[in-house]
Order: sequence, then C-alpha cells, then structure tokens
Amino acid sequence: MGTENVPSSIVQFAQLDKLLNLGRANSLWPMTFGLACCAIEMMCTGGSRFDISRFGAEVFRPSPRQSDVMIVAGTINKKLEMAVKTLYDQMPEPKWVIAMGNCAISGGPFKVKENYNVVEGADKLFPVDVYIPGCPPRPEALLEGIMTLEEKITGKRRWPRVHAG
Amino acid sequence: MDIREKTQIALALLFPAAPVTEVPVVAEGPPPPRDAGVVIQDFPRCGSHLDVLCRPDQVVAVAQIMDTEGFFLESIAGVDWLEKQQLEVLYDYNRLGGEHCRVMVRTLVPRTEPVVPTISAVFPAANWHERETFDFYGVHFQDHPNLIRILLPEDADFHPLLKDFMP
Amino acid sequence: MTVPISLRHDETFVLNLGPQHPATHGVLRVILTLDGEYVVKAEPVLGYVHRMHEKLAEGGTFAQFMPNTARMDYLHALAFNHGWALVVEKAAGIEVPERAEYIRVITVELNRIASHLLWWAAFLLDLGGFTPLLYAFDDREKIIDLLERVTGSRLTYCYMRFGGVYNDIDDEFIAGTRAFIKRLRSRMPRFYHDLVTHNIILIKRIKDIGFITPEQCRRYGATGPVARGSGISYDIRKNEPYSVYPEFDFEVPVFDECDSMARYMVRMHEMEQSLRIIEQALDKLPDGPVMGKAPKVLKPEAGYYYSAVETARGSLGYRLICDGGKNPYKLKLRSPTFSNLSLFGEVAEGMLLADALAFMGSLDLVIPEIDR
Amino acid sequence: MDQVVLTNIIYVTIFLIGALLFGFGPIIIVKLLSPSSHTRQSAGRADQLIECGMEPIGSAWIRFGIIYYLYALIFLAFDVDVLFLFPVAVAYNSPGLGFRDFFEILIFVTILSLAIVYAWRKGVFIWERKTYRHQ
Repeated sequence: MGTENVPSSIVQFAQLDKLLNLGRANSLWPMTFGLACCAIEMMCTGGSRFDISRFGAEVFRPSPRQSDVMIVAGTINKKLEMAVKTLYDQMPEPKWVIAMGNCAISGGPFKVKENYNVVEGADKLFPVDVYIPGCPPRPEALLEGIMTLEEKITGKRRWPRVHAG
Repeated sequence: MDIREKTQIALALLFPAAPVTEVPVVAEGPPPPRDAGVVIQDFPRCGSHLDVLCRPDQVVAVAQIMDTEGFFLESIAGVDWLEKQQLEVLYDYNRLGGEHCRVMVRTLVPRTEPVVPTISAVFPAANWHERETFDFYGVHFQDHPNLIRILLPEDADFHPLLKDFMP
Repeated sequence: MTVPISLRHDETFVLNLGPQHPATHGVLRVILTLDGEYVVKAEPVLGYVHRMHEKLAEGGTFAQFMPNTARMDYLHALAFNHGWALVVEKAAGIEVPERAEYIRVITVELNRIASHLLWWAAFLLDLGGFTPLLYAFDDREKIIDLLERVTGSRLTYCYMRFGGVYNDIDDEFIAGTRAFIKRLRSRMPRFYHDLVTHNIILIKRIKDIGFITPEQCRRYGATGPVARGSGISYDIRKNEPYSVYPEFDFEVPVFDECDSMARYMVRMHEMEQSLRIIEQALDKLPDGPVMGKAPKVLKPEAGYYYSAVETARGSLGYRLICDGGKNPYKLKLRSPTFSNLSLFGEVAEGMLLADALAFMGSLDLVIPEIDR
Repeated sequence: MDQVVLTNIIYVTIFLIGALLFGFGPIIIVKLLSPSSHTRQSAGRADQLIECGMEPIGSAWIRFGIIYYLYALIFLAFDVDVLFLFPVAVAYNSPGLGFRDFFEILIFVTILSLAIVYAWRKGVFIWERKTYRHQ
C-alpha cells in the first residue's frame, strides 16, 4: 500500500480506506511539472491518441495544493532543487512521485564526470514511488507507470499486464 | 561595392599600417599569434567572411562600426587557451536580411585578469551574452549594467567551462 | 503612448512567474514587478534547466555530441542534428551524397511542421483554448509516426551522421508523407484557420499586442518568425542557402505588422511552405547511397568554423573551434530563443499581465534551448 | 403555539442545522481523516505560499490602483439590485402584477445601471498600455 509511511490520522477505517484508495488510484491528479523533453511526451499522453484520461489522470493541476501525484518529467538541476523540494512539501498527503525519464531516475545522459549542475535522480530529494525509464519514455510507458502506481495504491492490478514477446 | 569590402575598409581604419596578411594555417594546436588586423576568410570553408583580431580596448569601437554598418550581434563566445594562458572573447556579427556577410571579431586577454569593456550600450543583445561568458569563463566586462551569473546558481563560485575546471 | 508614470515604492509588488508555471512552457522564471494588472518591469531568470551541453561537447568526440543536440531543442531536433552535421562536415571536409541531402531536407521540414503544430497547440492553451491542442496533436502524431519509421525515436532524434543519414527512407515512408501532405492541406483551412485564426477571441487577444520594431529585432538579435513578423525578410534557407535548399522554390512569409498576430500568421504560412518543400523534395528525390565516406575518428583541421541553420524558432549557429584533436576544443551554440527572449523585458513593459503572457506565447520559447 | 407555526419553526431549524453542518462539516472531517502530526517533508516548506516553487518576494499588501475599487463598487450596485429583484421574481406571475409594475422595475434597474455609465465616463473600462519612468 502506498500510504503506509504516511503518519496515521485520528480516525482509522479498514474497509473505508480500501474504498478511498480505490477512488484515489483512479483519479490521480498530476501536477503540471514538465521540465524538459519528457514534458512533451507527457503532453502527447494527454493528447487524444494515448489519452491519459482513460485512467482518470488527465486533470493536470498547476498548483501543488490540488495535485496528488508529481510526475517529475525532466532534469532537476541545482538551481531548481529548492523549488522542487518546496513543491513536494506543498503537496497535501497522500502524495506520490513518478520519476519519468532517465534524468529524473539517475541524471540520465548528464551523469558524467564533468557534471557540475545536475541532481542525479529525483530520489535524492524525496521518496519516489514509480520509475519510468526512457529518454524520453514513450507515452505507453507513462501509462504503464500510472498503472503501476494504481497497483501500488490499491494492491491489485486492474489492467492485464502485457508481456513482451 | 558590396557590403564585405565596405565593412572591411571601415574596420581597417582601426588598425593603422597593418597589412592584410594571409594567416598560416596550422593543423594542430591553438592558432598562431598574429598582429591585430582584418583577414578575409573563404566563407564555404569556415563560415565567416571576415576575421578581425583586435585589442580589448578596441572592442567598443568595432561594435560601433558594426552598428553603423547595420550588422546585428549574433553571439559572444569565450575560449580558454590554457597553454598560452590566454582567454579569448569571440564576437559574431551577421546581417539581418539583405546581402549576406558574417564577421568574427576576436580579442585576447590574459587569463589572470580577463577584463573586456562591455558593448551592451551599443547592442543590448550583448547584455545576456556577456553575462553568460562571465558565468562560464569569469571574463569581467567593465561597466556592464548588472554583471551577475545568468545560467548557474547565483552562489556558484566556479567557472565551469575553463579547461582546468573539474567538479 | 501615455505620459510616463513614476510609481512610489509601495505601489508595486513583485510576482514570480516562476519555474513551475503552465505558461512558461518549461522552467523559465520571470520576476514581474506589477502595478495592479500592469507589468512595470519583467526580468527573465534563466538557468533552471541548464544541462552543461557545452561542457559535454568538450568532453566527448564529435559523434558523441549528436544525441545532445536533440536534447536542446527537442521540438525541432532534426534541425539541430543538421546544424551539427553541417559544421563538422565543413570542418572535416566530408562529402554528403545527393540522396542524403534530400532526405535531410524532407525530415527537417517534417519536424518543422511538427514543431509549429506543438507551438500552435501550446499557444492556444495559454490563451485558454483546449480543443486546438487535440487537433494539432492528432496531426503531429501522424508526423511522429512517419519520422519514427525512419529515425527510430519519437522526439529526440539522432538520425544524421557525418556524411549522410543513418537509415534510408522506403516507399511506405514516401507514400505516408504524400498522404500526410494531402491530409494536412485539407484540414488546414477548416480546423486551423476557420476554427482559430478567424476566431474573434484570438484576434482580440493577440492583435496589436507585443510590438517589436525591426530596429529592436536588430539590436537584440531576434531572428526567425519573431523577426519575420516585424517585416525583416531573413530566413537562412534563403539568405545563406545551405544543403539543397536552393533547388526548391518557396517563399519566406513576412508580415510587417510587428505584433503577435503577425508572428502567428508567419508560422501558419511557414507550415504551408514546408509542405511545398517536402512535395518538391519527394518529386526530385534522386537514387544512390545514403551514407558517404567518413573516417571513423574525425580529426578536423584546427581553426574557427561556424554554420547557421534555420530552425522553427530562428537562426541556430554552431561556433566550433577545433585544435586538431578528436574532441571539439570549444563549441558555442547560438540558440535563437536566447536572443528572442532577451527583448521580452523591454517589450513587455507597460503591458497588461494577460497580454504579456500572450506575447510570451507568440515568441515560441523552448527553455532547454535557452539554458543549454 | 398552534401546529402550523411549530412545524415551520422545525423546518427552519433543520434547515439551519443543515447549513451549519454543510459549513463546518468538511473542516471536522478533514481534522479527523488528515494525518495528525505532519506530512512528508523534504525542505520543511509545507506552509509557504504557492508561488511557482519560489520564495515570495516582498508583500502584496500595497496601495492598489483606485480602478479596481470602482469595479467592486459596480458589482456592489448590481448585487443590491438583484437582492431587490428577488421578491419581484417570486411575485412575477401573480395576476396583480400589471404593466405598470413592470415599468417600475425597469426604471429601478436603469437608475442602478447609471453606476456603469458613471464608471464608463471615468475611464474605468479603458485599459491602455502605460509607460513607466524608472527612478
């Protein structure tokens, strides 16, 4: 379950939490957080061909207060580090982070010995829930990432898993 | 008389008694030292028509000539010649429309105290380009309106594109 | 122009049009000093997605820098590949076969249309219209499928090699491109011009907004559709012809109203011109090899080289300095949006905030290309 | 206190309690369900104002232009106008309402819309581009 490291609330429901998680998983509101090339693939996923709204995640909220998941799509560099951390803090619980693209996973093509300005991976700043490799990852990969996050939240996978080959 | 000769004559006024010499082409290493002056280059080979080498204090004069001739400042680049302990600031001028002519103006400054006068008064485009050259090479542009870093975080204390920089 | 107003200190407040903002198409931060709805001073702050491309260029060989070029301006990545291939071929003196030149032009022009379509979608998203994004992305996906067949990737292409291109185009690509040309031509008047261009809301929002005089363009070095919207007929494909562009006849759309509507119309007409170029290139496509003879390890002669290429946003220049080694000694990328944005501060002063954002949308910014 | 008055009072109190619940209900639910101690932090900036991830510069408590105040006045004029039109709307289709009453309402609305004419003359609706002199 994705919310076990969230501090407990006064009132605890067992069954109601399952229902709440089902609702949360199927209406993830991502925060518009396009940094670089992966942002264009995120927009293509929002387009009508790959259609992220089939998973209820097409409402891209600009403000962190109204978003559930932060899709880090692009490179975080040292000048943006504090802004990214601030945005993460300003998001209300329960919140999740999808690291989209190699730059957000590990600095990607900029993880070289001359690297003086790129933060090598979003997980250096805050806990990341789903990693989507690719540079940029295809829109289908982003959809798979959202399905994986749904599985992490609700505990079961609603969509059939497609095995390559 | 097309624009290239006109510019070349206008620029040659700055360098008294400097014959227009052919630069010996060197296949290896940094360019050979040569005195200030205007050299004609063949455009298909190296992409610019005129190559002007001038002293740092003549940079503003060259910029004013370019301004009157109707050029625009395309970019300012810094080069770090480590072996010769020199920093080079390279201005690219080009023409917007009309007859095509690209001029490359270069100045060499010692690496220890790289100071070049600013041309942002003549070309406002230079404001950002000079801030970027200061950001990457540490070339100090005299009386620039606000010479602070443009791409790196303000509190960075290194100049990354210098050859001897390694994080 | 009204009489200049001088404001006391406590009559303006500072607002961060910050890194994470839907209208900045990436991570550009503009510190706006506002007097109510009016912009008193706008100062863009860059560097939030600076990814050290020039330092990486000095670290790797010439061929290793090709993928980096696509990650600077990912909307028109093939033009960046083309520029890098041109400057290194100029430096090392490599010949490119005729067919490869034609394929380069076809793919670059397809990529230019895809870039203009995405600009059009994002610009109207800024102005509040969401439906155009669906139409534009529908067409753009067609182009991306075509280019994916040939180059293998959707966005950050690494398709060109020194001396030619990596993959030859087959008949299906040619048939697909012709079908796409017919399709976009049939959709252009209805979905793009009737739905949006003649829409009174769009005309009210961007007509007579954001005046850039030709003199300002020259002093700030603005090129591309921004300059062509202010009456300056400067297109590198026409003024400094490179590759096989002289063999196609196409006009350079120039509007001299100098406002955002003019820049909008320039890009819409440029899409039409690119379709014409692709059509002529497909008709004259010669046969022959696609990859010329190029040495494995390039050691170009020492010297200063420069090549300029026309991208969707303006003139992209590669200032390459070689010292005879196998790595570029110094590479400076003259990115067009860097200069186009530098005039934002001067033009946006005194504008309404909503108009300033519409004006920024008409500049067609791609931030990683500014920050490099 | 006969039957009818009593039921009316009951209806009003139920309605009042419903409104209060509707008002304070979410606050109570949030207090119960939200994490009690803290949310996950990376830089301890949970309660910083939202300004695109940046630290807000200066404060926004400045002396705004008078023009925005005039907009508020126009809104207020028409808000009160609507308030008075409510009873008219309720009694609109009752037989007693003749043309004379309709004209009275019309006159009432036109007098109030003079506020717009006043604002128009004062130039509230002109949003010209300004130029500033920087000290």
